[in-house]
Amino acid sequence: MSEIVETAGREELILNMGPHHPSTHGVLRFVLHTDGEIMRLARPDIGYLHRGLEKLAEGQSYPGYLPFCDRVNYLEGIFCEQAYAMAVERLLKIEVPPRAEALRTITAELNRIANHHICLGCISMDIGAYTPFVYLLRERERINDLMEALCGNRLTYHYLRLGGVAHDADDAWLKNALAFVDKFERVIPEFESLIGKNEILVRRLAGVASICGADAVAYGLVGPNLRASGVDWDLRRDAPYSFYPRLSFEVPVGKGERGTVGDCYDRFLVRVEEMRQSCRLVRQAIEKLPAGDIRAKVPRVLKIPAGETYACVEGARGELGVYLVSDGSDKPYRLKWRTGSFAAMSIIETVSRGLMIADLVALIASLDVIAPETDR
Amino acid sequence: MNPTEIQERLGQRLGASLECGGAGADAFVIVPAERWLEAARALREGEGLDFDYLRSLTAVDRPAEGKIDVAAHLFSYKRRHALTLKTRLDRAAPRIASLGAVWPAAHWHERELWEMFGVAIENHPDLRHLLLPEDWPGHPLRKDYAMPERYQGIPTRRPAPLAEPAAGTGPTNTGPKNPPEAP
Amino acid sequence: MRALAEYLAASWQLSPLGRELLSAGLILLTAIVVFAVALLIAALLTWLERRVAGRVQSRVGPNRVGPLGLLQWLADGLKMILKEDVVPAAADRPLFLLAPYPVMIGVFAAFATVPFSQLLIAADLDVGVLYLIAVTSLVVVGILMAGWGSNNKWSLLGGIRSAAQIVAYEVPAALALLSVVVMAGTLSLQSIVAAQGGWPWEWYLLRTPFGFVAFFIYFTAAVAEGNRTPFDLPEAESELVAGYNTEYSGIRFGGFFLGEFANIYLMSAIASALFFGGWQIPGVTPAEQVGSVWWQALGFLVFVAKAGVGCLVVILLRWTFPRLRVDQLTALCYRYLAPGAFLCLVGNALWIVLVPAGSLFERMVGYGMTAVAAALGLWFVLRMRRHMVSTGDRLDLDLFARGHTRAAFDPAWQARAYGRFRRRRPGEAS
Amino acid sequence: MSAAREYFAAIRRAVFSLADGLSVTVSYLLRRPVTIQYPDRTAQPVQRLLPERSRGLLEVDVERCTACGLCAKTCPIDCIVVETGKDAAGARLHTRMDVDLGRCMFCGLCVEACPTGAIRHSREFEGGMARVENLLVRFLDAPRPPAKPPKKGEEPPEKPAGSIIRSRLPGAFAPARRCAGGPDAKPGGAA
Repeated sequence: MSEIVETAGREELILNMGPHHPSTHGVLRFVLHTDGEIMRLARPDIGYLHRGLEKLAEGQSYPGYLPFCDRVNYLEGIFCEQAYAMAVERLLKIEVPPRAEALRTITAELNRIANHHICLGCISMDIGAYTPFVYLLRERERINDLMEALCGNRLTYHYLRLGGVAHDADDAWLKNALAFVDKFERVIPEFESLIGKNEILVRRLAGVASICGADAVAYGLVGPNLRASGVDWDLRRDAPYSFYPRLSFEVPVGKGERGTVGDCYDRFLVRVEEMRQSCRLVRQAIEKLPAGDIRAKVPRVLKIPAGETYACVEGARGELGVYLVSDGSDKPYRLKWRTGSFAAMSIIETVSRGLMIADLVALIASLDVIAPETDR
Repeated sequence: MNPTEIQERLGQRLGASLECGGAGADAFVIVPAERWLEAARALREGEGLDFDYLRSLTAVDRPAEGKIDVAAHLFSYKRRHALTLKTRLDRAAPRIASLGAVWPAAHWHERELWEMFGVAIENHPDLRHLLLPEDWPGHPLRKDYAMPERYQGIPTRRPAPLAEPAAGTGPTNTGPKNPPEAP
Repeated sequence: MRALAEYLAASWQLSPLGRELLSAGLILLTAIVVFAVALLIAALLTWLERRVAGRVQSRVGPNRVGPLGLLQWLADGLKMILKEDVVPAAADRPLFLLAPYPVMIGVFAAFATVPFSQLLIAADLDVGVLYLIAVTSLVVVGILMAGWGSNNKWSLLGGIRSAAQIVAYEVPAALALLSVVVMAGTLSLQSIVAAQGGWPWEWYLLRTPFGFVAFFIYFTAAVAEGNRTPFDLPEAESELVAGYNTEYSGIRFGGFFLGEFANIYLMSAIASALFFGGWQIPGVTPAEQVGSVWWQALGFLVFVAKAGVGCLVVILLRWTFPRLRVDQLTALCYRYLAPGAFLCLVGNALWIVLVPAGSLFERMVGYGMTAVAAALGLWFVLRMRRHMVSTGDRLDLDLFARGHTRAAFDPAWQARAYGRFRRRRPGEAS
Repeated sequence: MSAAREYFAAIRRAVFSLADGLSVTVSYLLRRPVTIQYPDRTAQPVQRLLPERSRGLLEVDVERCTACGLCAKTCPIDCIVVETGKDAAGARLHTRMDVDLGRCMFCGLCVEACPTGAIRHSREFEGGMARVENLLVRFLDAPRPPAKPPKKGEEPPEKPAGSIIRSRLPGAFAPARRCAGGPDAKPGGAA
């Protein structure tokens, strides 16, 4: 117990949580200063999964960087691909055929559901319930199967191409996707019975680690985390792109149902509701799937006119942006990933003061931070 | 507000004519480095501007011009408009004021900026390495960065068996069993 | 046991020293048998836990070692024995090495008073219930030793959590047990079982509303004392890595592990004896049981089945619930369980005074409570049915099903292999 | 009064929500598990359970390869090497066709680039090796003249998918396993 340090007449215990700890998803470290179970300071230490994806882009051709996008965040490959593809397409001024846009939307929404499976599963697992995680993984497996049948891979999809998508979906696949959505919509109530309305879960999450709307905006929180804090903002609705203008859906916002607005339970509920909305979106997109090409004409060796752009999509963790600078050559001059986890990670130090160790675990899980996306 | 109006209003507040460009969501304004913080404050608090959200803060290294361009992507939830605030720093001694007081989100971005580009951040409360180990040499996102061959005695590159020349003729299958089984 | 010793001594005409030796030997033998039985039960429970967990999670569970994976525990045990028993360099060595023993002693010693059947009990102590409460408290000493001795901060936090938890939950557990003791007027477990009957309305669980509540309070508190989910804070995996047993490996970890599982059976057995009529067979009085080996065997089976259902519930709890936070844990105890248990104790005491034994009113309450319990059970079954219907799953009573098989994607895939690898031009249908 | 009401409401909520959760898990005791017991208790070899597009280990049919090198050029991480030389008569020779599967990230760009379908993904995925260097697969045993681009309708017969990589990575794949499916237990082979 050599590391009990005395600061201002108060004893603090310094705890190292991670880089390998059951509730640090991915490799991630927190330095905790605690007074018994109560935290005085929790300082995230990131970078264990830094792979230099921004630097790598500078040595890749434009189409050749697409497979790397899946690796930015292995849980939302389609979104990363889409953000990058949108940036390139905007600089190239290519129109993506509507069928390709619809397919991008379908896969993206399936991807969002799969991502929320992991997030919700991790929340329940981190507060001690293991079974919901397994149920969600089971459902996620069906999505993985669908994605594998369409894209060829289960996780690192590499489905998008510049100017379109790689493969067309046949009727059998679309039918399978609809069947999944039908089935999954019936599993959500069961999930809620099992864990979502469970009094222990509610007590563990409600009122814990609330982030007010102003803080969420100031720290750049995005996506479900931002919406849970009561800020009604969704790029799919408010800055429409791709196929979304033709689809109707609702944007869930945190209401502080059992605690305060922006607490962990709100973040939980917002994600559950988003899965429902994603099911709606998938169904609509399949119904409205236009016929036609799946890829615009793109030259084989791509040279992009000099310029720069910032393209963003509403990923599963919110705004996922790509800042792309081109110098007219066939390689990106500079590429920057703006990811949701990065912002979420940076707010943890502020929010975690005064929480208990068990609450920190719930906070990390409910912010849905993913180490590879933070570190890139 | 459309980009031109924003650019005009910012120019008025700073009392200078600014270099502007871009269109739509990619509109940008270039301010002098010493007025960086002032411009940020004006954008955050200026009437009708209300840029409350710092999307990202990053830099582009341009060794040919001897400059490092810093770009802050801003957005306003209230007014629903976007702007990229830019400045050009001297590549030899880049220095810039911290925006942490305007947008707390800037703290981490600036730590990354500092370690990746070597841009010194003034008045940053906690300027430590973010992604790299504390003793990592160099600034990796600069264009002239060369990866060290070793870090603390550990090679930074993996063996590349492809670099070896073709092993002549004959079956060269290398399975876990040695000698290899006949196919 | 004493009777047996005296009978043998008399028939073998032993000297006083011989009598002492015989009696000591018998005690030792009993201790070994009790220990072995407890170990076997704990080991089989690990199998049950893993199979149930598997099935609950749409998995299969262990199924490779032995039929249905029944010998998995043996393989695991062997593995644990063969593994290195690591002692951290900075640990408090004696404390660290000794810590598993109080845990095991605390649990296994309690097995001495478990009434498996009318005659099958190692020691029917006059102070049985008190003995149980006392000896199981030893567990906390072991866990504290492990937490402190490991010289690991996660372990320390786990140990301290455990101490707070077990000490707190002793109160409602003891009070809930005492509310039964008040009804029975004895502390001996055999006498408490004998005072009940075979039919549900003769159990202490359903005889009074207070007994019903007391059972749930006892069960909750016992789960908490056994450090099981939702009260597994001392070893909360996602928070404290593995809590007090973070640094343990090999057979010393096995000690904690077996202690935990033996404890599950123990608490279920106690609940079964005190609230569910123990080995009582419906329609057969204890006096009729004495003479017959068959009734004895059936009584044993009844007891084991009741305790087994209890174990199953404890296991299911673990695979259903999240865990509480430290402050919520103590709040639950002191705000809800302890006052509730106290009210049950007082309520049962008043019941004894106010309601004459064997009166019509008492019987009617028994029947009524049984009906209420059956209604609750029915509600539960209907909920289950609703969940199954809503997700479109089918009832599958093959409890040992080996999982799913999936059909091949497309048997004729090879015929089309070339087409799919051909390069496609933009817009070309795939 | 309201505090007392809240006290009992909390108990009621807790009891019923927990019982409801328990009813879900108990009901799963009576449903069939979804597990597929990989690898030996599947109805068919696992490779067949994968969809057509599944991107498994790369394999190169050198009899179709024109040695154009497009795959190597497209590969984002340079895990393919194609080399050509000249024979004594000055004709073009295909001298090297190596793929480092230890590096490959299964993106499929090379497959898309290949004009003749010589490089392709198999559905094999069990390429476990003791050393990562052993995953360097050399598809060319000896220099050979590269294939001519096929005319339409005259494409050479295709080798069964997976057969090339299986012969090139001996020992990496487990021997024929017991599959519940029965006779066709030889996974991935020519059926």
